[in-house]
Amino acid sequence: ACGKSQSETKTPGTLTIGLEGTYAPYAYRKDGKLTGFEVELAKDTAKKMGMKPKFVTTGWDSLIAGLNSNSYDVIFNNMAENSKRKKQFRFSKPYVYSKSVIITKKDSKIKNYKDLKGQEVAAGTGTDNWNNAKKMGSTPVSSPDFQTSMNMINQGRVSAAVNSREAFEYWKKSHKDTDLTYKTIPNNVIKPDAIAPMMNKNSSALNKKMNKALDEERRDGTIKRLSIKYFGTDITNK
Amino acid sequence: MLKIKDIKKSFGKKEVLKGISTIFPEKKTTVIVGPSGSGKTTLLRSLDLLVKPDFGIIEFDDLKINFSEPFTNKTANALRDKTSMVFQNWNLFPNLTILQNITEAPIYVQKVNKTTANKQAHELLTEVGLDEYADAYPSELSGGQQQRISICRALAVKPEYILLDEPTSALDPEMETQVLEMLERLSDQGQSMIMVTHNMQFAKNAADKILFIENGKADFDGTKDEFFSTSSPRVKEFLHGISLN
Amino acid sequence: MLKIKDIKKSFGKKEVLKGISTIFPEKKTTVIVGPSGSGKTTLLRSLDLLVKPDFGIIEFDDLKINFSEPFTNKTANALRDKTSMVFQNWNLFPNLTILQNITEAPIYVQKVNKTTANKQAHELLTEVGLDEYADAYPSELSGGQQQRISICRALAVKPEYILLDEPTSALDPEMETQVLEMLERLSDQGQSMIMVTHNMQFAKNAADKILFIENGKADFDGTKDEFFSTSSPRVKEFLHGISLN
Amino acid sequence: MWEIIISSLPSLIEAMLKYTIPLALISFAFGMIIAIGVALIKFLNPKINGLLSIFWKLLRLVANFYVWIFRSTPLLVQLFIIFFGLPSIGIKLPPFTAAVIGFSLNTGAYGSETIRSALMSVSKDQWDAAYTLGFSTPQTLWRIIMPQAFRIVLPPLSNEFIGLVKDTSLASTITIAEMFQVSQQIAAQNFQPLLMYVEVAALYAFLCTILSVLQHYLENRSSKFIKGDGN
Amino acid sequence: MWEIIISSLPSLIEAMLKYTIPLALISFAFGMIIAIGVALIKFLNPKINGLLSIFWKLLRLVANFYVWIFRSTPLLVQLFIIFFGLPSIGIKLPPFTAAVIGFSLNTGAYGSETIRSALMSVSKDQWDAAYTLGFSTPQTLWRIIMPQAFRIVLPPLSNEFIGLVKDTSLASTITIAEMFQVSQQIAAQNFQPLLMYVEVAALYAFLCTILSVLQHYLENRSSKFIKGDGN
Ligand SMILES: Nc1ncnc2c1ncn2[C@@H]1O[C@H](COP(=O)(O)OP(=O)(O)OP(=O)(O)O)[C@@H](O)[C@H]1O
Ligand SMILES: Nc1ncnc2c1ncn2[C@@H]1O[C@H](COP(=O)(O)OP(=O)(O)OP(=O)(O)O)[C@@H](O)[C@H]1O
Ligand SMILES: [Mg+2]
Ligand SMILES: [Mg+2]
Repeated sequence: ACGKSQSETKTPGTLTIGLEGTYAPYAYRKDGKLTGFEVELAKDTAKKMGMKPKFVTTGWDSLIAGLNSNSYDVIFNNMAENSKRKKQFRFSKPYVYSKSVIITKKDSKIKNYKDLKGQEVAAGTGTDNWNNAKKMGSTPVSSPDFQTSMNMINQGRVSAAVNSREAFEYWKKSHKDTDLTYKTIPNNVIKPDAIAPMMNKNSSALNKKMNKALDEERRDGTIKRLSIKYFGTDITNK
Repeated sequence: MLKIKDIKKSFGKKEVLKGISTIFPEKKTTVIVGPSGSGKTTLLRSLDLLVKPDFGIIEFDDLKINFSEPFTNKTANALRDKTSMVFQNWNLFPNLTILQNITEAPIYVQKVNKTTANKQAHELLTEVGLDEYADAYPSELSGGQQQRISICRALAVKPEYILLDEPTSALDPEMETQVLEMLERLSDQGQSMIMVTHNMQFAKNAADKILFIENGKADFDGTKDEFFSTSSPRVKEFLHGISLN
Repeated sequence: MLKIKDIKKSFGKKEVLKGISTIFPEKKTTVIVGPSGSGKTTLLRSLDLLVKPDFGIIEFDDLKINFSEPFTNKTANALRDKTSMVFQNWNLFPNLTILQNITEAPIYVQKVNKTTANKQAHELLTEVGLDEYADAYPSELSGGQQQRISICRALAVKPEYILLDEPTSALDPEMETQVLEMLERLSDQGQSMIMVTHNMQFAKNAADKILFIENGKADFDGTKDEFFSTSSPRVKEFLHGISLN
Repeated sequence: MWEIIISSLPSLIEAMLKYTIPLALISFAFGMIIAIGVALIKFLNPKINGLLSIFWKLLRLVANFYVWIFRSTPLLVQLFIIFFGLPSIGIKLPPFTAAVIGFSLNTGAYGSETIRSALMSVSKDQWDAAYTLGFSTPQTLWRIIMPQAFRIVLPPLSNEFIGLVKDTSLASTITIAEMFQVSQQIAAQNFQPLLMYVEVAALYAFLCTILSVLQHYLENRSSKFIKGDGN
Repeated sequence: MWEIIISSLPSLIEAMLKYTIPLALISFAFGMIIAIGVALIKFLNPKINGLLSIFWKLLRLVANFYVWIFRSTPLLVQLFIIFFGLPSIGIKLPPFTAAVIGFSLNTGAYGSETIRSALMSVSKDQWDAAYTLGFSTPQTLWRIIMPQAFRIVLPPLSNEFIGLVKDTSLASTITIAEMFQVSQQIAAQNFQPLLMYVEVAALYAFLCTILSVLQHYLENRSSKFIKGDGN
């Protein structure tokens, strides 16, 4: 954290973007190439900022450590704003609002979030889903990826999973005959998460430029287009 | 009485024993001599079934194994019980104390009760003057001492025949003397022994019978006196070859 | 001429050499004898600085090391160059061929050029009748052959003195004969030798001088004839002890 | 900084006592049973014929395959397949059981090679000496060969155990909240992953060091019969 | 199923060739240099005095500490600290460099113990034989002891190399898209994590098996001088 100028990026003229790349439809690998909603969005944002995009993929566990050590300039990884994170990091303007839902079997006894109390729920270690599951009184059980969470429900290892509705909808497209469904969580229990690029506190100049680019993308419909392309609906607003 | 008939053994394509027949008299000492590689060790090990001959017969009183026919494990074990081997490098069990080395087989194989086994072991140790080492480990003893212990170990299972394969060749001369003296004593006491050795002095002192093996065949088989006075040119040559010693 | 004066050496609290002085005559064979543990090996190894004495002087012509004073590595190496050891277990280098075993030191220590070194090695090998094994590895040779090679290896560095520590005690009698014959030949050719041995026959045949060590002291130091006819009771007892051999 | 470290310590130690240590101990115990079995299958050459000998050959084939597969694939994948994969063929294991099975099989594969080579390194002469006294093969193995092999096998097996302790961190992938996962959970809260990693590393180092000390103690005890030079 | 496997193969193989193999090879090379150095520091007992001997003692202390710390903490944590932790003291390394440093240091720590014990297992007599011929200590080491130690050290070091190949999967935590991470990314799209894991396991097994074959070849070559019984 001893850069020369605050707006300086890791490599001048390049926007280095950190993400996991293991979370469809946000970011994943297809035909050998990294793609997904956040990948395309980050590319476009970089272009609008007049920079070259460069992606760095890393595990969830080290995503934040990588930001601390300036391994990349910004994280586009379905990173939800929350007060704790805001204290340590700087968020740009949100690009989507992600709705957490409770994924269960169709015949599950869990009808709404209240039934979650005391249940075991699959979620990634230390993710928002993890925190949300806790908030609703359930015991989170760590799961390495989305598909595994689904398997865990199917195998009866957990009674539910907390995850983003979009991820589930996307997954359902390739699992049409699934036995799984989701239940929404009222907004007053878990607010829709504002998903935004996250960067270091001292990157205020970079943030300014990024916000400008994000505003532009909102105006010219890029975000909306990508949202529909990857999520099937427009989730760019609250 | 231990007898063998036409024992043959090959390792791979190499025929090491080419049909050896002889008798090992009871309460007597038979010495096997011959040049290096002639098959002495192989023959001796055959008697204890550490090597399984391809052909031939081993007979002990009414026990009999014919190697060209199948035989039961029980027969094999019964035969093996009659003999016990003393090795060139003594091969004590390094993980056991001297006492345990001697009592292990009586206790766990012959099911002698522990007190009796210990008592007998101490007697053997006292006889060879090493009772003070009962609780030591083999590595704490000299080679000569270890070899004497290994003879005690072999005696402890009360075999009819003690087989010895160059028991002193890995010892220095003073140690060798100790061990040879012990063996001569045993021989005098009427213990049946079969011993491979290059030590002609010992053969002269203690042997009753000598078997000279050359190239897998018994070239001479007779008493000690016959052996040292034989006119066989090969035996003469052999005796000359090791005379420097 | 190699001389030692008042050589002392302790291992821990045990004084193994208690002040030994003698002269090792040039072009002669000195045989060191004595009971086991008397310090023979330690004395021999001192001459080659494999053991560093605590006290005393080693002199070779005008080279001189006084162990109670500091001395340079250069002096030590110069002295070490004068001698070369042949070990009881030959200790050939298993990773090198026979030829390489012999040429390694001439080439890499004495910087002899490779062709010359090879030529000389082949000459040595031919002399001991083992030239056909030049490209074999030590493990492919018998003990007696390996010991002969190890003598060639020691000779290859052209030392003034060859030191031998019971060079035949790990060999069986026929192998022993081969090696002893080779050593007698060397002795006849006037190679200076110092040899620890229990083989009295060899001492009788080849020794010029005999040093009898007992308990870290030189109890006898004189010619072979004096030795075998001495009236010293201890020497007589010793000679008797190994007579069985 | 110290505050963070101290406040996180109880949860980490709880996870260590509840999962890390039991997982390592239980898996190692089972792993050794497997390792000895497999080592013996590969080491022994029983004099049997007919159907029995075909059976033995088959057993050896299976043993070879098992060792090969477990040594040449990542442990993480092994755990994953046991936990998430086996249910698809109807075998559903609780996480702890799955972890124990995975770690045991992995340790067993590595350990069997270590044990086999230790058995081979005991001189053939010891077998001869025992046979000539009338010992049976199992008796010789148990009373003579194994005690000697034990001394040889102790250092490498201890290293394997220390490795296992560290590898238990992989149990987090199959939903077990062992020490390492707990440190990640805490890091996700306080955004100090580095600090948490250092802390958990210190705990692992602590555990491993205790084990090393134990190892030395055992080595000294087990080599009591090698007093002189050995020979 | 086969379609998924085949379509994902090119990316996996690319990751293997680009990261997994180079990482393993380079790290092992450096690791061996470190291992030999550290092994010699712990093995040799040079006859020096005064300041030099204090320096040597210090060096040995450092070596011991290094081996201890790297053997008793998880590799993952080591990588993490090197990549994410060192920048806080001003040392910022590119991911590949950091990975190479981490893997090399780890391999070096384990390898040094293996090499040291191999050096110790060469008989003291070989030193005597060399000294009596006038070889210096470095010459003896290089021409006589090391070639013999090599034969002993080959199997355990090969195992360590195979282990390293599998451990490169941890490089994903420090932003390197090696084979294992790529498989996870593909799994995110096709929702077949199990299948992808099996596929990547097969690739590791393939690599490791090739290495084992190589190991046997090397072992046979290097033991050519042990033809008879050895003695
Ligand atoms: N297990 C074995 N495998 C292959 N060949 C063997 C085996 N045991 C012995 N031989 C060979 O059989 C021959 C006879 O060996 P044996 O040990 O019986 O000779 P020996 O008369 O005891 O010789 P020595 O006096 O040197 O001990 C030798 O050529 C030897 O190489
Ligand atoms: N490196 C050593 N450390 C401790 N003690 C030693 C060492 N080398 C020799 N000794 C002891 O010194 C004494 C003399 O040993 P040395 O090997 O010189 O005897 P030796 O006369 O050669 O005996 P042998 O005829 O049995 O070979 C012995 O008591 C021996 O135990
Ligand atoms: Mg023999
Ligand atoms: Mg000696």
